[in-house]
Amino acid sequence: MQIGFRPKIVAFCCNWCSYAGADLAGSSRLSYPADVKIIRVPCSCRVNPMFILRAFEKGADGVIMCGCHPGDCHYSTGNFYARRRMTLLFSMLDFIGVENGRCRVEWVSAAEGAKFSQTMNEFVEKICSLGENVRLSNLRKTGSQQTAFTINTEKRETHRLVGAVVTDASWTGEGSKVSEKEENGNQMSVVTGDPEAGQYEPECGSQTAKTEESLKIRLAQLLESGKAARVLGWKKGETDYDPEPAFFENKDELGAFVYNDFCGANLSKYMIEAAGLDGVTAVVLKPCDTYSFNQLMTEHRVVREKTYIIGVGCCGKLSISGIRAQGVTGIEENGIEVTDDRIKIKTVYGDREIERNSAMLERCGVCKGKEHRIFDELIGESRDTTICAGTGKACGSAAPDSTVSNAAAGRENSGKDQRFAEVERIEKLSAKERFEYFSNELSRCIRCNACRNVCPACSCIKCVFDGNQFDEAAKANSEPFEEKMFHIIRAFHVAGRCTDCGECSRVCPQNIPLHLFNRKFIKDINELYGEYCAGYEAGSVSPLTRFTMQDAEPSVVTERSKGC
Amino acid sequence: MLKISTDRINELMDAIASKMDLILPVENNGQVNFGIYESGVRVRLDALKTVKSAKDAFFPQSETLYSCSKDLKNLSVTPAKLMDRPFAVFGMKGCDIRGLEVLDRVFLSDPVDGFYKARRENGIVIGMVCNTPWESCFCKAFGVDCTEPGGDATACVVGDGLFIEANNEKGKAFLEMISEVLISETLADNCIMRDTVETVSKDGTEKTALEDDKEQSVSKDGTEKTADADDMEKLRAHKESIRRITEKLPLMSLSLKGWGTETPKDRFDSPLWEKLYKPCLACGTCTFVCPTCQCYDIKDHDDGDSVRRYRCWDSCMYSDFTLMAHGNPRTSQMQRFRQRFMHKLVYYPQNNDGIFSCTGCGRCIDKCPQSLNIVKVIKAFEKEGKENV
Amino acid sequence: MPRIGVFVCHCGTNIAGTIDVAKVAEMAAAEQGVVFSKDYQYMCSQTGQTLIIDAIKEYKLTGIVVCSCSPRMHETTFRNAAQRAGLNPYMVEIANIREQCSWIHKDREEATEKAVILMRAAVAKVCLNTPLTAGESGVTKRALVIGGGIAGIQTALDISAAGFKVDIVEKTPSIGGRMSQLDKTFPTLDCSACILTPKMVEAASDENITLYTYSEVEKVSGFVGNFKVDIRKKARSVRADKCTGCGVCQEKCPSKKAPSEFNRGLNNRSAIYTPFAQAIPNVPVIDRENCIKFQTGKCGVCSKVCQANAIDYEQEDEMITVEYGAIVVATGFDVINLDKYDEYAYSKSKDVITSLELERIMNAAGPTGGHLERLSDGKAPKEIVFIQCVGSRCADERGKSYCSKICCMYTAKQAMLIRDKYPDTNVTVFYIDIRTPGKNFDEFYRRAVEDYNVHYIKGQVGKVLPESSGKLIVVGSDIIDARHVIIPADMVVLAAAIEPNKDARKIATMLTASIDNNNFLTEAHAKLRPVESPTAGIFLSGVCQGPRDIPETVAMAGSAAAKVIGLLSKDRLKSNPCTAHSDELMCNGCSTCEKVCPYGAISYETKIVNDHGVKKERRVAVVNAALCQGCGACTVACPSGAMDLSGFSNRQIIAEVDAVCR
Amino acid sequence: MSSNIETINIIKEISGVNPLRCMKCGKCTASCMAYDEMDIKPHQFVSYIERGDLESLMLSESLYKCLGCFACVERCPRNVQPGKLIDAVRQTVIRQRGAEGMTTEEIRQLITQEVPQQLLVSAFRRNRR
Repeated sequence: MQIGFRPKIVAFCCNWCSYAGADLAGSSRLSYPADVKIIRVPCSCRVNPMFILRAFEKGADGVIMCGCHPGDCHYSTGNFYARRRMTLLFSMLDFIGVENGRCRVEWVSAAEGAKFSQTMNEFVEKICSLGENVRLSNLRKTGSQQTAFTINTEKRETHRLVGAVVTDASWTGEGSKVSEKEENGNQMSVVTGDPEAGQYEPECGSQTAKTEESLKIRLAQLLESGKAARVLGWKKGETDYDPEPAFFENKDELGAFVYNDFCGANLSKYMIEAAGLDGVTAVVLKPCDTYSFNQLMTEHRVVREKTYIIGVGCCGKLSISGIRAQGVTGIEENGIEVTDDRIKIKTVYGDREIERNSAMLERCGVCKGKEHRIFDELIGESRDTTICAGTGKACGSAAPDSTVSNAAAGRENSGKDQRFAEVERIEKLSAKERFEYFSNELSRCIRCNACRNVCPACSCIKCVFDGNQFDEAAKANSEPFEEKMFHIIRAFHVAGRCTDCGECSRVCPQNIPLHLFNRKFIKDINELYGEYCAGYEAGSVSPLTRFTMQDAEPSVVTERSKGC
Repeated sequence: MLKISTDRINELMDAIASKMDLILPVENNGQVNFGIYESGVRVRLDALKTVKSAKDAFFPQSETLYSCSKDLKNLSVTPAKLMDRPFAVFGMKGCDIRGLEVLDRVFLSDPVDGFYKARRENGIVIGMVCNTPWESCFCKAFGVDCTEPGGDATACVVGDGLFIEANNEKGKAFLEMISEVLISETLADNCIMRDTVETVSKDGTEKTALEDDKEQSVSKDGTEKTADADDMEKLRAHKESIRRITEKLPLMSLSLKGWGTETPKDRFDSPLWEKLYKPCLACGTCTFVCPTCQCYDIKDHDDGDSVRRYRCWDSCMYSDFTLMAHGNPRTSQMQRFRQRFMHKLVYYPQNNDGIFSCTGCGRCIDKCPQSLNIVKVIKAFEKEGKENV
Repeated sequence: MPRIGVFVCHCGTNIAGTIDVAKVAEMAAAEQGVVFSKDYQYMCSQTGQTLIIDAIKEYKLTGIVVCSCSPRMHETTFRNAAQRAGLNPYMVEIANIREQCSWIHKDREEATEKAVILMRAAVAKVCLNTPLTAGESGVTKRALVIGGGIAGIQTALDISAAGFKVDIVEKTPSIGGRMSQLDKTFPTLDCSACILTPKMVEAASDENITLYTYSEVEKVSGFVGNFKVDIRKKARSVRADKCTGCGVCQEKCPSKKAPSEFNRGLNNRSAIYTPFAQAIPNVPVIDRENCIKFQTGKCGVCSKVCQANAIDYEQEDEMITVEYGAIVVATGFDVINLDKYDEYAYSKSKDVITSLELERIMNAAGPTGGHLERLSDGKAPKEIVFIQCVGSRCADERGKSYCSKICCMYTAKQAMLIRDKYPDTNVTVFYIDIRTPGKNFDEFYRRAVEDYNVHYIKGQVGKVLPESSGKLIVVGSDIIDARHVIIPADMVVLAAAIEPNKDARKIATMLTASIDNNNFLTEAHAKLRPVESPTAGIFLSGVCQGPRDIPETVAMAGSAAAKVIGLLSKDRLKSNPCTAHSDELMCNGCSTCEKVCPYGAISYETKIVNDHGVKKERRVAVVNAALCQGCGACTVACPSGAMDLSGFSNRQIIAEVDAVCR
Repeated sequence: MSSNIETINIIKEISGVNPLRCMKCGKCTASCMAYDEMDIKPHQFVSYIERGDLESLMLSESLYKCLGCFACVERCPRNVQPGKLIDAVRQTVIRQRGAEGMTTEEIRQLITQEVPQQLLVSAFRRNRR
């Protein structure tokens, strides 16, 4: 505890019980340190996580929220919602490296003056022992602190170069030497496995081609018969790997329709716009896209009657950045040929062949299952694409390998449980390491809004970051408060609604593992409030808009982290 | 011409960094961006394309213009300090350097942008020859020769040697400065110093090499060693092989017929835009990775004790890009989408005697979430042109 | 540009004692937007308020900040002052520098620094305040009284006297409550039934009062002026309209083994019963657990003997929903459970009884017909020992920490009555302190000591040992004479502690009224608003709020009735203006907010929205300001930030957080 | 007198008794088995300690009459635990007398059949500290 350290502590007190408790502590002269400043709110449910993030970002060392005892709330249910929100928020703050003694929830009734003053004394003592808070404002170095160009004029000294300069000696011919592939835990959470992975069911490469054919015929019929006014699918791009979502209004336009292994885009979000057009829109949805459609239906953003859903089989989607990460460039026109477990690529620097799994999207490695949650008809088969983190082998078919190196992925069953392997790995790090990890990742962000605009759960007509309800309608990568917390606030907004479709990580130009935030919330919700998968069926109520009397107290976060 | 063996590059970087700030491609968790050279940094000179261009070095994403603070009643305004010290940007490829030239026409023409000008003057640009152009590159279509990037000096890695040759006075001064540091550190024995002054002409045509036949080579023991002929030959052959590769890349042969100064008047109202814009998410990735996008927004931020006015990149794709008092003239995403490509391919060339505002770096092709890009727009109009005529 | 006035109150020395108020005023002057700042001894005084009014007029202030005591105390005072000066009352913010600053910090410099920060936060918030006008909501001119004891009856009578309709909901088959079980009442010693029954009849015959006996409140929704209450009228199995109250069915009923709750289980009652003779309504109730007809289906004697054939076995519980403007809680009290007090052998010997059981024994309608006799062998007791504070003033979890207030008086009363009726009986009372405050109370106790020679021993009983002979050996101590007191008593009466009705917590949760750990309902303010609950529209009458005797209960009932009348006499009620509102430009219509609204105040409609010239049809949320109570749950659930709360808007709270963290 | 205050504070500390909690109800004395033999009653111990009158307590017979059955501790409504106070005063007396207390062998000889079980238990309990 640094001597002379005066913590800044913000206390949110609900107007009916805890504020009255604070007044009672006052009138009974029960003192507590002057570092605590109380902000009055109508109810504990009025405390928006953004206020707490703001307090931390503006330099608070500790934030405590007091409310009425569950069951005594003046508005009868306010504190139940607050309890769930705060538990999830504290868990997220702990996840990004804010020591978890720093925030606390305490239920204080109007008659408990003594308890109020005692709680405050304890809390200030705890914060003093924790010392100064790690400034959330540098969670994401933005604007002038941008690592890229802080030409700090003050200190100038030479730095020994630590990282080796990687140069590719051989320039011509068979392409550049690959810099060693470290496990970067996001785009490609898979270490390139050994080629002789176990055998799979039928040849999938040709599978997708067959599916494309039958899709084209069926869609043409739909347009011909007038059953659908338009069809939403993918259009062939310049190369094999850049199909773009597109609307097709008539048969010959369908000529450019394509369904290949690179159709990763989730088309559900376009259905919001399609709901406004007249006539039925036929849409081609992969299994994971149907979860998003269900969620949008729950929120009245799409119109089921004006949609005809074709559930298309999926064998796991690939991405060009996965291929590029392995040093494969200069790909010739239709130089990519995808087979079941290999990808053969003809490039100007010679032909390359890589493991199919190594170019597969991270989300497909932990696929939630190939079952379409909502559809009018199904076309094409799917194939289990779950990959066990660490072994790199497909879990579904490969025999469980006893020598699994990655202890975190100990459970060798389907990919579903692997989903949280990465989150668990990070949870095991120390608070400082976690903060550094996220500070490093998020500082690369160029605030291009791609993650927000692609996310089917982030479908607000006018996003809170574009309006000025909160503070600064800032735009690009700049100073104000919510810019720094952009990713965490966005994760909170979609908590309980995010279907983990993985689009945010797919589109991020800087390859930041944004899905980690959403998965952390999903993992917490599952552990604390019971298994819940947004979009599993339409009309399901998000865990953040319901409660039970026996919900866990927010202090569960502190106990839980003491364990590991 | 300075030649240094590739495993000595660390010392070279240290030499530059000892004198001035050095910005070069560094890797952070698999992503290569231009970053400050400091300890613990992984330098990746081999990476062809960084995610964001080096535009950031001269026109940062967010920059304080001035800040004003008030103690009790009197108000004080302190403008932000202009860049006053030299800094080096190492490893900019041909497309990025052409991007700087595009920006120069915007920021250095009257009224001159003081911040940008200070950075440009103090910044020393060391271009680098592309060794492995990607299939998404199409710089050749805009007359950019990736083997002759230009800049104050040009570096090229051939085999195990790194050749740096100065292109102008600034480049020469830079090389001399390096060689002094290298000699003082009695470093490279086979470090050859060669005086060649090349000028890079504006329209990107073949450079004229004014070669001074006096070759000096600086050897470890202080005596100068002549740059042997086969090094030069190896360099030339390497550049020739790169040019042959660019011929084979699919997009390099993109034709710009019907764009720039000879764009037909009705292109603005062409119905094709309606089809092209549909998948666009209005996210702004393309504008932020583009080396030539130059729009910015000015905002104020209350730091508590003082208010800072800063400018930050803005994206024409954002819904409130042209939000004005009465509202937003561009209400639909189609208008915004059209504006982006018309500005790159029509408006800018018409105002800047034909120079396109796109340099063909291909970053927007790589990074667009829904795979939309300028090449598809050009080809779509090209196809439509063929059908109608 | 906001023009803010800051007023720093000394509150005598309460604030000025620990905080340098002049410095706070001076720092306030330097704040952005503050054009006037002043400190004064008593801001809440008349002169203080005129100071505010003059400053508003003179400096044309657009908002004021008063750094003083808690807003829960004087927020309305300063708002009214602002209104009198023509400023919108909601442009006033209070910085609580007394309860939450000067009173809890010792170090002057530290407290001043905190006061400045709290002032800054209030100034930051008031700059963003928007003028609000309180909305209005109708008032249902009907009151509900929960509990039919003397408190409930008196409240109902006083309310109906003002011409308003009142409903009394009583759980037991008859009104009358605890008082109906008493024999005599202090200090006048008049018979409890004689003063209570006329009130019960008056209540029953009053056309404004409706009695729902043998009924319970199931659900309460709505808010002040517009409560909607579901009442369950439990099935009596007797047709009230037909029954003449002749009582034949009670005599003839073969099942007589049910313990009579009214007589505290001292004797039994029939399955079809009225609690006591003067029960109002005098309609019996069939207790289905003990009725042979309901248990085995054979009997049916009561329907045979009933000339008015009022018995109806098929009668079912009936649910009714009634709208009320105000609700009074009058749930009364009960004696605590004495099982844990084994030192007094209450559960071992029948002759160790509580005072309430003694009341029943002394009562003519009681189990012993008014004769004072031992329950074990029926003999007249010659030696009676009273033990005070059993379970009261006790810090461990067996009893209650508070003093039950009425035991000293009723023990003196019972002792006097026994000594008067049976002069040869010896009465001893072990006490800690005799607490008989107020008019004629101490004189009453002195009469018991001096005229009726009741032995008062200042000391406590350690143990009561029931002997085989039937005697109860009471072992106590007299700490005045330091004497070991051993009394072979015939009967021991325990003055047991009282606690609120068992259902008090359930009802408080239903009404969202706050309640303390002893299950007494918490009043809005201990000194200034003792009969109202902090929840608007809920009033407290009788022991449900704290131990008190009959005179105080009747007085409190009158006061609660006055408050209710004050409320019901208004046609329109000012409703809380700090309600939520949705910005239709940003609302996605995703109905997340509707799921978290406890009052169901949010509905959705599809309307044409003009967004800067672009007209589109969209589904948007609409908040019914009358129903909304301003809790703010919806504002946080709303992802797009469209929903905001006036008075505590997102920007205001963010401004406060910034000011506090600066 | 000053040494008195220290000893009293030590006694309060050993016994863990806060005499201020006593509401003078006398229940401890009422429950005391050895009431008649005691010259100073348990409730008086509490008020004597509070007044600081240690001498009369040290000389009182009650110290040795107290059985240590802790009935007073059990019955006290304010959780004052007077029994522990008596123990503490007795400890103070023993400590001042130096170490001429009985050795374990002498005690073993004294234990005969008639010695009440309760006395042994309370003796051992008291010397637990």
